[in-house]
Amino acid sequence: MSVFINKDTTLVVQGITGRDGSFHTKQMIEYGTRVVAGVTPGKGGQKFEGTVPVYNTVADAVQATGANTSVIYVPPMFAADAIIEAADAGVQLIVAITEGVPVLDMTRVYPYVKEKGARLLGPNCPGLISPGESKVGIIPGRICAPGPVGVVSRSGTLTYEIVYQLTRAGIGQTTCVGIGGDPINGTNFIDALAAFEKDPATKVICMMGEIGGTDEQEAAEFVKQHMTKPVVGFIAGQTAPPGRRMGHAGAIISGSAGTAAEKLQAFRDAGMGVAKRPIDFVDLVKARLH
Amino acid sequence: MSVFINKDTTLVVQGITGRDGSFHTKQMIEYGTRVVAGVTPGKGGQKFEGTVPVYNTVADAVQATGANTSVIYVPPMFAADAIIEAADAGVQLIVAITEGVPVLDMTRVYPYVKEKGARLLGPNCPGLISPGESKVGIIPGRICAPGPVGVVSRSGTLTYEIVYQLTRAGIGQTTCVGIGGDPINGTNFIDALAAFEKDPATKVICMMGEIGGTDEQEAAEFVKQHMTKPVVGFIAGQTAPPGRRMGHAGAIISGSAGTAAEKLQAFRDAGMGVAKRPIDFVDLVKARLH
Amino acid sequence: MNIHEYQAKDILRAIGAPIPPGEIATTPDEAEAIASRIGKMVVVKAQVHAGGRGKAGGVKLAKTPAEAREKAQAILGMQIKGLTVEKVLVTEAADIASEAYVGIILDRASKKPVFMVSPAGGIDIEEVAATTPEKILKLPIDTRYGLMPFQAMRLGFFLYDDLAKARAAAKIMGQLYTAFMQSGCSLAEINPLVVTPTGDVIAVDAKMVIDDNELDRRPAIAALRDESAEAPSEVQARNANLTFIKLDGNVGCVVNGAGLAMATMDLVKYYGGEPANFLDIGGSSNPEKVVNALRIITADPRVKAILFNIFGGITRTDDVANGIVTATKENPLKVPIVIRLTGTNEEIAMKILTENGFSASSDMDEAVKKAVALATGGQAA
Amino acid sequence: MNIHEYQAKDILRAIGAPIPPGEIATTPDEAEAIASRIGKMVVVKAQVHAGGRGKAGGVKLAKTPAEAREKAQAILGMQIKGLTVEKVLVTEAADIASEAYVGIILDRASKKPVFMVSPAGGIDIEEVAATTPEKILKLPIDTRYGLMPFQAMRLGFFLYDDLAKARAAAKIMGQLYTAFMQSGCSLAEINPLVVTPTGDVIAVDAKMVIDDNELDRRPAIAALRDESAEAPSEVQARNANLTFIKLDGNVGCVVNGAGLAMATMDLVKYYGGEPANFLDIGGSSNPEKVVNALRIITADPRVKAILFNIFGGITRTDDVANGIVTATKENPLKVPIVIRLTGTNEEIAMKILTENGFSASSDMDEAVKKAVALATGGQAA
Repeated sequence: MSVFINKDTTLVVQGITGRDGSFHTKQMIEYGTRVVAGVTPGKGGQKFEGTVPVYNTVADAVQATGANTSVIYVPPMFAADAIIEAADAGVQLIVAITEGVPVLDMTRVYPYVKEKGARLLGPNCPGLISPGESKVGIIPGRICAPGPVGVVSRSGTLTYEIVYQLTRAGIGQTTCVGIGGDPINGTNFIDALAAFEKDPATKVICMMGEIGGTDEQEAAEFVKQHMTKPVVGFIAGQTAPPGRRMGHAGAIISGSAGTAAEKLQAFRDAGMGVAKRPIDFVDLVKARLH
Repeated sequence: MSVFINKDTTLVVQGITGRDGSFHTKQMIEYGTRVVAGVTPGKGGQKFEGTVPVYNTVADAVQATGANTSVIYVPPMFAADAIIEAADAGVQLIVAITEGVPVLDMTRVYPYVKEKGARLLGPNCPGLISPGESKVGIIPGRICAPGPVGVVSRSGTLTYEIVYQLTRAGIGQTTCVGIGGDPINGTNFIDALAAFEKDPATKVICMMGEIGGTDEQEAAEFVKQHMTKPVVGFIAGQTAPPGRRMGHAGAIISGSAGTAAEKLQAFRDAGMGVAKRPIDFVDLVKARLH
Repeated sequence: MNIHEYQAKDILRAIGAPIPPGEIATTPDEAEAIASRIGKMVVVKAQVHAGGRGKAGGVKLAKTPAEAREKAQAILGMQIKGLTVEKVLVTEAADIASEAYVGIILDRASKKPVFMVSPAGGIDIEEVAATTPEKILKLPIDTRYGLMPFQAMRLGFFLYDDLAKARAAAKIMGQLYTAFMQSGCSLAEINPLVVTPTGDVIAVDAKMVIDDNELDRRPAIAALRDESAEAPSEVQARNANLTFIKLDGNVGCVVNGAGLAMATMDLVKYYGGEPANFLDIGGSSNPEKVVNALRIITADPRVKAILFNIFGGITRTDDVANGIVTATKENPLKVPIVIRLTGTNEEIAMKILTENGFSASSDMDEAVKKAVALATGGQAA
Repeated sequence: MNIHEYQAKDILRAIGAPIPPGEIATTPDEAEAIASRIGKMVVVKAQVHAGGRGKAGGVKLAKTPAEAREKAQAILGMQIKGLTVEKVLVTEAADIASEAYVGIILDRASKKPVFMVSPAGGIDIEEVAATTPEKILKLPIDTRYGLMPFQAMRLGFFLYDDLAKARAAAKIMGQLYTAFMQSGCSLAEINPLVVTPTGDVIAVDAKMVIDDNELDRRPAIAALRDESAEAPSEVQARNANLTFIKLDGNVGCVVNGAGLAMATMDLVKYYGGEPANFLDIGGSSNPEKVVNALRIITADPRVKAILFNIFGGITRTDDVANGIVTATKENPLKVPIVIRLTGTNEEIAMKILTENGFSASSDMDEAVKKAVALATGGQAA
């Protein structure tokens, strides 16, 4: 079992013939993801790698193949349009990998996707993987293994690090979800936690947050109120100075809001396990799996 | 009993100090409507007719008085903003009397009101009246009487004519609803029919349509599928030539669509009574009240 | 409000849409001069608010400036569907490899502007819709978002497989949408959208209908109104804030409210008469409106009886009564009048009318029957 | 990206916002000339990307052009929060009857731009928010609709009871919103918004922060960047497509990914060290990026050890290894380096490093511990 994607996920890749799109499409196919279509305007009728049909529009792709999920590798200035195009075509899950999407674009995209009843993951996210079933995005498949742990994170490589350490310690995952670090994104911690809570195969959840904003505090409150399964949390950026943006648009401490200390306290108040270092996840998860 | 408005309706009048607004506010108060607030920017703090407090914004008015309904008498170029302001302030029913609202404005207003979960009646409508309980808009109170008939109409004075003839014949009304004749309006026949179907006091429904569009055909289909109560229908514009706009933006026959003959046939197919003349409503309703 | 082809093209050209050069002429001399300036084969096109100009002989090719003069001479002054041609557009003739249809209409059902495009262009789109609906793509536009790039491309690809042509068409879709929104249209069309033998995509004909409610806030668009292209009685009515439509019968109708006006016409027909017009004096009447209404109706020699049907709500029936008295004093009526009044200030109205020698009833059916009888040769009771 | 007060004012002025006249000076002579042109009392204001300019002595009144020269002389070249003042704005001094605050910030929680206005202006709005939150109105704006007239009026009435002033303020709200959207802002402020003794409403100070992601499609805004107002190492990093923030420690960190970079810094601290910087080489690495990263880090004399932590996903670890080899050949390192690599092409990377005399581990904790030990006086293992 898993959340958001599984063996039945049928994927359309927007920007399939681009540099990133083609590279990761190959990786996804290799991993076993059912990539049923690609979209590149003007290349409709061609086949990607001789197998995946390419269409001019997402509407054409969905109509022809029934794809239920889309992954987006288009340049940042076109990403908002691509997300809306996917939602408009009736895709249920839209995974936007693209980094650098203007935040104001997202103020229009978010309500559009919501009105259409679709789920957006990202933008500026590594995507997600349900080990052994499907991978949508760029998370390296070889660092994952099937198992009972749900992972949700705002970071990319930090997620890899922790998943890698879990896998090395023999702890597999139901699904690893990278929600992305942008200020406005489609899926937040609570959405993922709620999905893991419902997934019978998930026994423990690992959640990696960052400084900035209040998403982690709200997630902790959600854990306290609604989660029966144990959650272990981590916050990156304990040493970050206030007022400076640490790479992600979201990772900024303004005033007293969004500090690591505040977030960790919220985790403790919610009865969550707290990992001080990435490696601590291993023991904390092990203790909760029994 | 009644639909949409009743004794508990508390009303804010947008444009209360204008020519139409002040005239009809007096009429509504005289009829017994609970007019709790008015809005005119810059006149906040004043009292209309020494009794109704005036506010600068609808938000202020609703916060201070808890008004649950708004009626709009502002000039056409400001009507869209006024409707959105009312929806934004949390008003549940918005009655827009204003005639001449640009249709493109309504393409933005309609989804806004819908997202807020409010009901809009109009624009370009006479409003509604639940005889003996409340009147919101401009329907003359003296032509109505309480009773078992629900009335819904696209026209203003035609509604008065038919209600007047019903009342003269001793047939009273639960609620008379003027949905307005504009191409994009907030409440359609089906919305009103569904409300009358649910209202236990309504025994028979009178529905006055016009040429143009397909709303009457869809309403007839709804009657066929979902209504247990008898409905009597009328279509104005049987003598209107195709392709010319008969006053209302909506009352235009284009191609073969929207003719009176087509609509009357839909009524007959739905098992509805058909009034050939306004006066025919009297006998048709009487027959269905027994 | 309808605007002319050349006006719609000016609006689109200002937004950057590719439109062959052309100018307007009101005389054959001007047409010749324009054709000389263009220096290529031209088309001379009648500018009237009517469809089917081509079939009526209002659109002609001209190879030389002299020929342009000759064609303009033939077209100017010609009648098309009852309208006199006062202006012609002289425009470069396009070479045509293929023709498509692009239109936007404000749609009641979806409550949105809807793009309609079809690779079967140059002909009547309603016919395409009826016979080969699969050749039309209908795409509703959420005006909160506007026409989004992916939608424009989807429309473009529906017309052309080729990326460059699809992109060019998508750009024109954006320009047409901008024109539609900026001008407050209820309809905007490019028909045909043409691909030239060299692969350019250009707009060869354009049409726009403006929502009358938009005119107050768009003075530049309102100024495009060409009253010479409309029936004089309707111009007069509009200037008097009346809604008036000329019909063929002999019972002149003056009513308040469009629905009641139509119902009154229907009742005239029901009782064996024929309405001479649709006339709505609107909600907030004043005596002056009634005077104007009577002036317009009595100008029609076919009118044999006049029927007033007024249900006073906002409309004060005493205003209407005063209007009738004033108008008939100025211009005594040559045909009988039947007055039905009820509602606001009904007693005052009745008194005014009685004192001035008019009778009035409060029953609609009775009044209509009487008016029909009078028009068909009976006598006033 | 931060822009200067004068640049923000230029943007607002172009939209029509009422802003007192002013010009920029880089020398005392220019300041005197501008003050002469203005011909009234002026304010000389340091243009640096730092708050608290007034407290730091960077804002001064001048009654005469000579005095303006004198104040400019004092302010130009002054250091404010580590930044040298290169420019001053010389602007007409406004008479102030009252001060209000108007701002728009892009808000994570509501996923919308949020207007914040307060009649308690001229001071730190965060303090107002903390102590008297009832004096702030927060109004989220749905960008699909834009700032609607009723919202602008509501904001205006929150500041002023008087209709004329509320209308004037509402107009300025609209202008600020337009500037915010057109410039791709994440923040735009007018503080203070001033009512003059004659009742005019004017913008006396303005601030805008641009979303870096907007710059690619807004070249005119991107051109407003003033590199002289930023730390040189950060300018250098940005030009190399690296995200770099200078800190106070001695362990230089080179990491891929912002989250992992922060976690690495945290781990340095956990093991008793202090990170010298945040540095994210980003997703799609190439050797050149690594060369630039090492150049920036080694320029800091406080750095005593360098720590690479690379988790190869999109990033190819062999690219990173090649970058290390190239960079250290060009500029041999004066401090020890600890390399942690894992993921994509790990084996190739390890081979490259070993062949060039470097060692590397694949364990993060081990690498961090070693780097901390080296920085605090230990030896490379």
